[in-house]
Amino acid sequence: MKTTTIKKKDIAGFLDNILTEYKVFAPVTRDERVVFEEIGAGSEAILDYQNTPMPPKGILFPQTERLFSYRSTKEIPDIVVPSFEEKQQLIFGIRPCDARSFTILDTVFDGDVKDPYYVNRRANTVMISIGCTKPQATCFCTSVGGGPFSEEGSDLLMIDCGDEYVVKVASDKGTRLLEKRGFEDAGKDKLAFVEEVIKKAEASMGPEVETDGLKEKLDKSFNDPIWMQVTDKCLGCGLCTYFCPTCHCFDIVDETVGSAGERIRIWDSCMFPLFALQASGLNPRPTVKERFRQRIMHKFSYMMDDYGKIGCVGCGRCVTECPVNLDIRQVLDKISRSEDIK
Amino acid sequence: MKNPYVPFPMRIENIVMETEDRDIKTFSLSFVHAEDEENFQYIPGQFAELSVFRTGEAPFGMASSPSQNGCLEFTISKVGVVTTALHNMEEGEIVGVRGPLGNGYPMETLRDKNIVLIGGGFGFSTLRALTNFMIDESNRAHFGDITVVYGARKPGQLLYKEDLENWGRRPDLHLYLTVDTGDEEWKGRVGLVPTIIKEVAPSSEAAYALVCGPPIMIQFTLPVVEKLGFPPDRTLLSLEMRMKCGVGMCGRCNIGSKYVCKDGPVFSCAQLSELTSNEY
Amino acid sequence: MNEVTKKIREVALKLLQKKKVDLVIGFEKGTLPLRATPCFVRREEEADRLVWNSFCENNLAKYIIRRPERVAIMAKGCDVRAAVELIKENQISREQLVIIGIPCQGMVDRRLVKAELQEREILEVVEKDNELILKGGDFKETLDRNTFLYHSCKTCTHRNPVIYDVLVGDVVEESNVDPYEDVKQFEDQLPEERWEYFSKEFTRCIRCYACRNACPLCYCQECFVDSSSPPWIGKTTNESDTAIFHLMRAFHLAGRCVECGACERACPVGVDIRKLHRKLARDVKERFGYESGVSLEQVTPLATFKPDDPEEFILNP
Amino acid sequence: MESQGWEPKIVAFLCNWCSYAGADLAGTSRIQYPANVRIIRVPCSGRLNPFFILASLQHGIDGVLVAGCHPGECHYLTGNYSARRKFALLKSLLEYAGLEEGRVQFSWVSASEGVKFAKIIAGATEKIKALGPANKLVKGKFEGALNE
Repeated sequence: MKTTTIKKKDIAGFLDNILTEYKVFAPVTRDERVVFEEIGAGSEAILDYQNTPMPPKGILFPQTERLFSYRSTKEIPDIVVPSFEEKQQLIFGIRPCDARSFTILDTVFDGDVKDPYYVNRRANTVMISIGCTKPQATCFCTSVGGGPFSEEGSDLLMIDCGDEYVVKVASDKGTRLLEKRGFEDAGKDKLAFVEEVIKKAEASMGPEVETDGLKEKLDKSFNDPIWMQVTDKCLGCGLCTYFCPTCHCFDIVDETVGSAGERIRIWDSCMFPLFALQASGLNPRPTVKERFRQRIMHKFSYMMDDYGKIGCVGCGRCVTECPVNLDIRQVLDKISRSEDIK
Repeated sequence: MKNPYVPFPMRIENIVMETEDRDIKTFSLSFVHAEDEENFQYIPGQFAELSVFRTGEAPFGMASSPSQNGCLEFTISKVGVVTTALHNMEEGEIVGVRGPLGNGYPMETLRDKNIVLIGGGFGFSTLRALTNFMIDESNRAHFGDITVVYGARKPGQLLYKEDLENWGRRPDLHLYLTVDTGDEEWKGRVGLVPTIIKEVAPSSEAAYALVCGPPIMIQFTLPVVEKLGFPPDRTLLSLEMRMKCGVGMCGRCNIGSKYVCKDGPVFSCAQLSELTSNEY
Repeated sequence: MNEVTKKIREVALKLLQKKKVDLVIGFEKGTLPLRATPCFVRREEEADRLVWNSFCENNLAKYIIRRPERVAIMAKGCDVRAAVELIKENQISREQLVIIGIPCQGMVDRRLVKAELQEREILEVVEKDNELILKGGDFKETLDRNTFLYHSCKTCTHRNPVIYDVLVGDVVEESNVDPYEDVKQFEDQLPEERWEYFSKEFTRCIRCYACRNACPLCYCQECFVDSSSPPWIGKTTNESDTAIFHLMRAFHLAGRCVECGACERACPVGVDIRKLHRKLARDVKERFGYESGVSLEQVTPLATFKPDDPEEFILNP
Repeated sequence: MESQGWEPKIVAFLCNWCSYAGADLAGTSRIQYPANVRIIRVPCSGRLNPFFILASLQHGIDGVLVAGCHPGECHYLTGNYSARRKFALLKSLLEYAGLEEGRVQFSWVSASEGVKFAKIIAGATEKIKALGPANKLVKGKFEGALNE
């Protein structure tokens, strides 16, 4: 199956049906904010939102995750690893940029060495994304290889066409999900109609960020004073990294209560002073300048070297949320266009 | 799927206080389960993450040679939270181990070559592992001349005194020990490592130089080594960085696009000069 | 261009021309509607980047901490109060600092405005007197700016800079609101209700430390939350650790917090941090007669004492 | 412990010069006071990092008592005066955040006040017993294996 349609009024019922088999995460409003949360009924999911302030990455890569627990009362601590046999889960209503972000996390966590916590959860997850008919001014997905209707990372992509969604099938998982529920192929007419919607949305995207030749420029910029200029106002908080759907750096800590302990993985941020600080006191990235540079270089140069991918999906969250409006698009543009960096 | 985060238990068999300032100890660990030993096939220069349960984990290079069976040795300087906890532990206690991690010294490349090992202070531990590996009966024939230059701040700060004595007696190993400041009993060389290398002037003919020590020593040693004719691709460094996962995921130990935990810790100067970053 | 912007540029240019300072820290136009962004002017020709509008929300005193060079800052009432505390705490000397004071009418809460427009995306904002004219793809809406000020601005009692070297703009009338009205109301709730309120607030915290890093008075070289020896608190989003982070940070700022609201503006998840800080500010005022950031002479309350300080809370069976 | 089942755990931070000596006097004078209290000696009430109090509550302590020399009698002259300002604010802040009044208490106990020390401990224990086990700020809601 390639395409099908679903009426907007049938979405709640569709989700209710899915809920019998899957744990479903969908955008809901909590304390006046839209967040991805597990829902109990299909009607809880909201469809007309722009994007959640927080990315859904925590569903597969939680901010705090127990790697294992142990008791140290016995001579040899008995290590208990949480079981991976989780229920199948489905993320509904994710934006294409966020769906795509998981393909970047895949390269990190599902490479030569596998991270079983992420990999197992990922294998059990189906993603239904909703294409962006109204991209925001802060979106720059098209500059980093994505697009408002990118199917990368999605199993199904829904496209808003008035009172119904045209659903593009993007994977076998997606096919199985639909066939099991008796959906039928919608034929070619719908596809032609969808092309129009897509074109219109893409045309409404703001100006592109210059990423052609950016990597080469970045590699040459390493010791350039431009990093001083662009980081003047950076506060050095971790907001941009925690709001980033592709940032994946983490720390591992032990937490204890009595004789029991847990080894916990938590999100960490390259923007924090202790991130690379060695026990000897040596810090290879001692100031905000080096740390900010690391963040940009990691996404736009090192990830290219290591995985052939840019580590950014252009969701614009860091742009919207930065407390001092330090706009990554502007930084990239400045470097791309700098004539001093040779 | 193997879980890369779960350590296996090892028992502390023996603890040797290495230095007079009592800040460096060598821990000898024995495997609790036979299968862990079978799975732990390592080469000199690799490292492992040691867990002190309830405190945390930290990476340490293996100071033992894979040719010694049945135990692993780690030389640990008391500098941080985990190392302090380790120093407070006693023989018989259990620690967790994850590894072996990292690339280790390129043993195939080093085969049949002359080897010059240059170590300073506490950074000597994996060079000691390599030395013991090379002089092992079954391996000695595979290496040419072995020259070891090792320095510490004071005589009392030299590690592995027993090994040093043994090596000194061997005709097939040139050992040069030096200290920054001597004392009444010290009869050996006095001087900084770079100076001593200049004096010793080991031949760079078919030779590799392996350098491991504090940043300041490395900084002044490299030009000397270069002058002696060692090209960048035959000068190897073992680097240190803050690490957590040890498998290239947690994102903190990179130098440019290379992860010290996964792609290193051993790099040639040629490799390092190609990296974008100089953050090490 | 408004008058204040024009004057600020003139002042900045003059300071740089006469080599009175090496750097002017101010605001420039942001990259998003409803935003201005901190701007660092080192060259004369860059003085024209400076602007003054209703979105100059950051506390620029953050950027003067331990600066080696001579620096001028564009300072609202709250920026000046922070600068006063920083001078007293020896984070910058008065001599190296030129304060370009700007009487402030309050800053517009970008989140409130966005919430008002719900999912309609604002693409452009024009300010006219007290009006905010918001334009989107298919709409134009006019709002009264004074309705959409930050809560910290609505409760501000020092809109005019308490000290300055140059004053730009006309002195504004100070509001005579009771700044602690909501704190008092909150105190009237039951302890359980108050606990529930804060627990819920802290649960949202993601520990990104934007609050701490935006705060002009949070300048410790190593913060207690970062310290690993001793590890004062856990680094996870565990409820207890997060609560202790906020309580301890508030306590560290007792008698120092200038109530500028920078923390709350920086917080991406809207934790009501100021409710803690302002409670302490009120206590400090009532118990020790101290108001932070208004005098260079008065000693910080927790660095001093009086033998007859009130001690009604001491158990004395 | 006793028949009622639950007994509160109380930590008392006592200044070395007065309050600890006061506790000592209560002991040597064989004055009875509840055994719920664990004493931690600090050089001066001014030494007390407010974090110690929060850490105690975090790790399952039901009540905290801090005692130092009477104002004007500090071994270091003014340590307790500075402490008094800190304590006033801390207590107020914690109660404002919803912690029960009485969970954290402060007092002055001199070296000669063994009886007063015993009375304070008895009073604090009674109060905390009435409040019940501490449930705010307590860490340890671990999942899985650790909940056993």
